[in-house]
Amino acid sequence: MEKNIPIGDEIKKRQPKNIFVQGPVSATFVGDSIAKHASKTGIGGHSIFLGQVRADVIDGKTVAAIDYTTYEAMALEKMLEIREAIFAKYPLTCMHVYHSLGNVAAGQLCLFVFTSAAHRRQAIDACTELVERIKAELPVWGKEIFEDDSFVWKNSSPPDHPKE
Amino acid sequence: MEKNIPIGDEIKKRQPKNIFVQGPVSATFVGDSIAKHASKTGIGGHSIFLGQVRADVIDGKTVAAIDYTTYEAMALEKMLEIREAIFAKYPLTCMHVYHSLGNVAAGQLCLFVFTSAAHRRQAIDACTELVERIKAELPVWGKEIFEDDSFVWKNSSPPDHPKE
Amino acid sequence: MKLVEIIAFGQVAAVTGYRLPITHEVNDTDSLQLWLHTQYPALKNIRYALAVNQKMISQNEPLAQGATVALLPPFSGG
Amino acid sequence: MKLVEIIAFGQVAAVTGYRLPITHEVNDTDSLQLWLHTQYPALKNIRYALAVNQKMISQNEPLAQGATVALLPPFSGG
Repeated sequence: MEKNIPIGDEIKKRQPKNIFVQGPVSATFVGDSIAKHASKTGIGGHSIFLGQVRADVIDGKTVAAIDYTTYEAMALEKMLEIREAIFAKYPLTCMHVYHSLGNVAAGQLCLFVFTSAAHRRQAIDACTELVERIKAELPVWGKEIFEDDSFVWKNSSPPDHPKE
Repeated sequence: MEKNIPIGDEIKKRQPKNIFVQGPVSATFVGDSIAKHASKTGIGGHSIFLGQVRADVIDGKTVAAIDYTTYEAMALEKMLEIREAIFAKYPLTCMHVYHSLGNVAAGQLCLFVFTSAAHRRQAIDACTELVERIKAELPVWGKEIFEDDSFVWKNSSPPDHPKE
Repeated sequence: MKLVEIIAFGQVAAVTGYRLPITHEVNDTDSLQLWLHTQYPALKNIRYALAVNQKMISQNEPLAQGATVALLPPFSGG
Repeated sequence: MKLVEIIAFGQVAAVTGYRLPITHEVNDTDSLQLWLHTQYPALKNIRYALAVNQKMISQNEPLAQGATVALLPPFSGG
């Protein structure tokens, strides 16, 4: 994962940052990301959300993986907008977001959202709001692949009613 | 940290489990804990809260570490009560809690709360409530040690008004 | 009439036989949708929204020369 | 009169000079607190709560033989 270092740190330049990684997010990468914050001694709390691919059973068939695609230019522009709004609303020290593209097997991680602040409520509230906005507003699509290679498109909130 | 494997897994025996670890919680341990959930393919979301020791400046002196003590028998009994209440309220797959005792330097982790569920809201809400109850109800005390070895007792919510 | 580019994602890309992106001359998004539904009748049966130059739209919008119109099925990331 | 054990933690342990745990013969928690405040006057100036056999109490409680009374300053874990 070392080559995929997308959205970074507390720098807030008005420029989209890549949040996408090919394949799953590894647990080791999450651990390494946490470790990097030991030098930021103004932080009192970290809040982390991890999305994991479920082996759902649909019409008797078990999901083996999800294949993710995105409209990348729009997603990164939207992510920048969300990022700026969250930084404006909460006094965060850091915010990191990583989303998988391509194949992610059941049991693997597909989303990693990580906020840090001086106090726990700020980190927790910011993380919760980030996760909701990412799910509702980022143009990303998951195709649930079954063990027999058939698939269904995963559906969640309609894009014509993004939550604000 | 391998020797300190306290509260474990989704087993819900009516018996207090140790949540305390000597010294800081390592980021590697957090990563390893996450990795262990890859085989639980009913999980769709993990929520994690990490408490980190802040290098607060108090009357011109900088906190170098916090020394944690507990009333262990009461803390573990209370933790069991909280654990059972959270499992009863939210459909969780897993819940893990680790709290440091002894010396934890600024920038190191002193609390690790980890919930997993099929859907994100369950994991997030359970984790948030767990953190609040742990902070308010566990008899644990932090002594903030300054760089010159002087100290102050860290104060938070009064124990005579625990939140329920 | 403005020349615009049309792109599609997810289930919409599948429904259109992955033949997009294409270009078409048109004045607004309503006219574009009518034309798309004659070209790809299966589009009428699935739920999708439009983004013009990466911004979601919720009603008919005039189109500028060179605009990019994206057909977006319900998001399902994370 | 019941023989109870008294233990203290955190700042309260420090204020009592770390001389607790001790035992004392007493009937209820109010009487116990009065006695403690004569023994350790500094206790009057700090905020603490009582737990009897690991349960927090919020008013005067009778004490049973062998009970453990803990003096708990405000919690500050996490």
